[in-house]
Amino acid sequence: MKTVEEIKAAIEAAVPGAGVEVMQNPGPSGQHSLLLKPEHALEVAKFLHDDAELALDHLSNVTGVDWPDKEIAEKVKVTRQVTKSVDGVEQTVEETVEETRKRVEPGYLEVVYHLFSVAKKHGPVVLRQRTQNRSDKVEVPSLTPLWRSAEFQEREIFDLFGIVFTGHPDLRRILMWDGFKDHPMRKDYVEPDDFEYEPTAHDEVLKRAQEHRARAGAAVGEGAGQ
Amino acid sequence: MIGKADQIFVLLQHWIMGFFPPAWQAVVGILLGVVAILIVFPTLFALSVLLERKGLGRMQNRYGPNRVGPCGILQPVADAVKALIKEDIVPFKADALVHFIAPLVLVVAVFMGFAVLPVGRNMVLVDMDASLLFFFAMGASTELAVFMAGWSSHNKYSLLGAMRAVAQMISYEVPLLMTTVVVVMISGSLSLVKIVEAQNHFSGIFPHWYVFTPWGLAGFVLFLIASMAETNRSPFDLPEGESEIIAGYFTEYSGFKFALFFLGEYVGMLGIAGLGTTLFLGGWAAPFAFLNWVPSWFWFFAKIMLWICFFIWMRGTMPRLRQDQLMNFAWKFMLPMTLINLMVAALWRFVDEAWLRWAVCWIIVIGAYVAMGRMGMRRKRIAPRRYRYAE
Amino acid sequence: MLGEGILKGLAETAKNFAGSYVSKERLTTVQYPEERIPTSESARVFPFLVYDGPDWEAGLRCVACQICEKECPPKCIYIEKSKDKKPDYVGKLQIYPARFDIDVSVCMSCQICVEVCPFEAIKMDVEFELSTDDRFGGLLRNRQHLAKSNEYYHQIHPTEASEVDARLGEEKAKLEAKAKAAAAAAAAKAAAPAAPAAKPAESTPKPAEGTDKQ
Amino acid sequence: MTNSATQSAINTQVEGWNRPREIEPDGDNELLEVAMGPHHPSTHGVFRMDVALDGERIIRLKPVFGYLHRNHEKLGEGQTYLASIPYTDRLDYICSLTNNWAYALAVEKLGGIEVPERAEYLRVIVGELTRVQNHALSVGFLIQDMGASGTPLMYAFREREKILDLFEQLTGSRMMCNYMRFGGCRVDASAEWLDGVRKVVAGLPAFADEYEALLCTNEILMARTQGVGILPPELAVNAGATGPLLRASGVNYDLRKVDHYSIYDRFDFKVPLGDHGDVYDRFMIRLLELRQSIWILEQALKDIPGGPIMDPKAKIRGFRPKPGEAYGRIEAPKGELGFYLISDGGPNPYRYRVRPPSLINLTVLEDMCLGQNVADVVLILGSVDIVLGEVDR
Repeated sequence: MKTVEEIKAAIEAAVPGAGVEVMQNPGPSGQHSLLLKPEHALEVAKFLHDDAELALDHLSNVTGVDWPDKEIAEKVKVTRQVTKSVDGVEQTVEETVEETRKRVEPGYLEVVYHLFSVAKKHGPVVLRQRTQNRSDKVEVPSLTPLWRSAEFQEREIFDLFGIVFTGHPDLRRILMWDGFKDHPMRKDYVEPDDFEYEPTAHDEVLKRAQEHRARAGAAVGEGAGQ
Repeated sequence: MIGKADQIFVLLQHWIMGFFPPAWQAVVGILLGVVAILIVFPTLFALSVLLERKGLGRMQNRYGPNRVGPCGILQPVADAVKALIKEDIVPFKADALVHFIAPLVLVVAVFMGFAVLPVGRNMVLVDMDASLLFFFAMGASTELAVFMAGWSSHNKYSLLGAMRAVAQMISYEVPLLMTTVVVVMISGSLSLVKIVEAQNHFSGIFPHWYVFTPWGLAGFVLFLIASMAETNRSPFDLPEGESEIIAGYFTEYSGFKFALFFLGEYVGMLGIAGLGTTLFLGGWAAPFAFLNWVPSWFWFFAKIMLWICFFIWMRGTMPRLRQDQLMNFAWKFMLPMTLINLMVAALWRFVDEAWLRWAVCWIIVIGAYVAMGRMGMRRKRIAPRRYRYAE
Repeated sequence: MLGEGILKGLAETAKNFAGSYVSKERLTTVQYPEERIPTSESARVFPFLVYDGPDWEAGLRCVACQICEKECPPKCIYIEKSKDKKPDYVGKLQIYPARFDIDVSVCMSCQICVEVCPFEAIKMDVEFELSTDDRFGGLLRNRQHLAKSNEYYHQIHPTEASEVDARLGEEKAKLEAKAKAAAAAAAAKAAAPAAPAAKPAESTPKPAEGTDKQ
Repeated sequence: MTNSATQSAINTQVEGWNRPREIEPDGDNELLEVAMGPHHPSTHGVFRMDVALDGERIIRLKPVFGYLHRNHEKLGEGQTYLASIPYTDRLDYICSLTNNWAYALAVEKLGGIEVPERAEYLRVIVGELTRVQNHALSVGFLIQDMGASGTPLMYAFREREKILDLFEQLTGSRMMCNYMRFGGCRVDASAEWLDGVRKVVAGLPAFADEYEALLCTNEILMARTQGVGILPPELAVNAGATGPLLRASGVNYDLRKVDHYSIYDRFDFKVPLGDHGDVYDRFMIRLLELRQSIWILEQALKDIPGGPIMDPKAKIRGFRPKPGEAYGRIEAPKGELGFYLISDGGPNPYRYRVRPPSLINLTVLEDMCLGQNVADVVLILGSVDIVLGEVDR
């Protein structure tokens, strides 16, 4: 089994301009991954599938991961000129101040593929694809044409994360019903208040339940009024 | 005394008839017979349901029903009460009239068959010359009821079930009839009473039932299989195959109508068991000469129940066939076998040398069975397999 | 030959039919309400609170540390801490649960509360016949319902309970030794004038880790 | 080569199993559209197949999931690592112990935790017992779907009862065992318990014999299952089928042999393989695997060492692994069960993903069913061996 770097080299030899990046995994499992560029993803995947040495014919797992917009607060040392009166004399002094600056690192959605080889009995090779952002550019190429096992799993990711897989033969919701609007697995998903909470011992839940019931009661009242 | 026990029901009937003016006596006699049938066979139905549930339970290492009454013997009563007090649901889109009469047609048709079954010495409601024919005519009309039920329910599963049922029952009627033809050939009568009479004599202590002859045994086995298919019993219970099409043609029936279907099915089973007993197992004749003192009706019912027990045993063991296999089996195995059996019976009739006809007939029957079984299995490439292992 | 397998199968069912009358091995059914299998020692159904001594309210081991509440996967435990302290069974002043509710309609019997409890205060019961016709109230068990004596605990989980008792006894002995030492020290100090009275050792065993804010 | 060109090249290349999604009916027959499920007796739960029939032949089949969906993965992200373990029990509720195991394995990979030897042995013992009872049950349900009025199923339940009793004695619960922890197992097995296992294991071969006598050569069963629902090995691999489904197609891929996880290297066992890939092969492979599991159990029970059952360094409560990710998988009775965890250093997993074998094995359901009979569909579904708790999560 080749290391990730070797696989990267092999890919780059086979698919010129593939632009594969190695993503290091800092954890003890040591399962490093390869970040694919969407425009070359299918070619790279096809190479991995067909290459005699790798022969990654078993796509075990396809996962979506949501990385929301991150607000990063960092302390930056800023040097600026300040006019101060020192000893009664106005002077311009350079002063270094620490400032907290906030910047928003744009989030993205990620699809992770775990590939194994049934023929060679090795693996995993982890592939990643990223969308450009979390709202409008959420397309990545589907790998279902190469591995049928991605079919349901990509549908599931489409359903729960809202990633659109181009080239998927049958991209519909799979676990949620067709009329459902949101994508529940996203980190910013808010549960709709559409079910009745059972009054448990918890005050918080109890409060939500009471609120819900009050709302539901009001709705029923309105309905009755009409 | 022995004769009295044997004829007790006949004497009872005559005694009651004696209370009426002679012009009415015939009608009263018939009515009494009808009432007797309407009491006895539903009771046997209850008994066989109980037997089935307990027997299946034991085969599956369970107790079966044992809560209602001592050892659960009142379970059928509880079932009946439950069926009666259940809500009767008719699907909104169903053809209400047909939906309503289908179970009635079924029950009436299956009870009609008993009119010609001799349940004991001198105990037959209508002693018809062509009683065998009458029985089959009545049995065939159950298909109508089944199809009515499936069609009127307006349910896709019901429709599938009804289609399956009709196809299956019509297909298996052919071998069923053909197997009875051998009996008619040998006994020379279509009357069930005469057929029983023909079997009711003994060599030493052993009876002359038709099942003890080569053609009779083959006919018996074929009749058994065909009767299972005809009554939709496992392994031929496709029309109600609950794992495939929910409950087949009575998917949309509930409450008492469902109970009627249930009754119809079991009474039909009892009827066909009665016919088989009459044709091959000597009807009400005792199994041994020294047992002649036991009333004849006892033997008849004992044999029926034995037959039912066998049905239950089969049900506890067998998975279900598929529709195309069922049809193949009917037309490519059952029918040729019955035809061969006809030839064997003809041989039996016209060869006089006793040992020769025994030997020849056995050889033909067994040879045909083995050859056809082999051929069928090989054509479908059905065989046990061996498996390889990877280290 | 055609029919061979069927005959074999029929023989097998016949064997089982007969076997179910003679062998207990085959007929494993237990006629439940009349016949009961003794519950196994490690069986777990729903949690209960252990108390020592005769009075359940005074003897509750629980000190309302709320670890179980935090760790409970379906969040079926609700605890309110008391405002005051009261002496526990060894006479130490402790916070006690003013309210301790478990909603057994939510509880999934996973035993994680038992595992994380550092005070051996919550244990698994084997009582499973809790059916009620009141779906909400009837299955919400408060601390009075939940309190069961240590003897009861010994009855249902004898091995485990004696281990727990041994451990608690050890801890208690240690505490007492410590208290004694402290008392001795205090006495020594008391010999010197104006020494403060020996405080009762504040030695509730701390939970193993810091609490996780979720 | 541009992406779309690759796309079309790939499409033509794998058109073989990128399916005709529908087959042609005979003539211009009107099709009967039937929804099999969600409350159908043999969909093994709330599962629906939208079927178009020509007579009784399947023309089109669309599986519909989600009736039991409870967003298990989201629940896992809101829980600590410890609190997720009882939830994994509820995935495939027939084999909770292997679910525990797969999850524990993934967390161990994530946190770099070692498992003591005795704990590994205990895991193998309970894992193989789980496999035995799952295979017995799945075969029983398969025959039940074939219309056998419950007899084989009840025999399977009879044996399963003994195994569940063992689980109860060890873990306290019969089905929702919640037994394994990252770094070992929750409680130690007593010597009496191990004796109990030995006794039950000694009785299992007789059960397998009984099953074989009852079913394996039964003509009706052979006629129903042989040549039905054929899954070609190439398609099986490509569609990610795993477990007995894959091995019945003749592909030698058993994670116990491939991944060398736990201590399976120490046991001598073989992987039975089918040659036809039909329902009968799947049925027989399960029975043969059951026998292999018995053999593994016998070896494990002989060799089990003493010692601790938890890694002393493992922190169960308040476990915060370093940032990173791990994918751990085991050979669960239904196939490859994987857990994919991403940690951001917090007490809860950042991403918690289950790779459900049941769901992915269903990918090929459509291909196996097209052109078969209605009666075969329930059989093929039964032979895939799904549990809806895992399919819908």
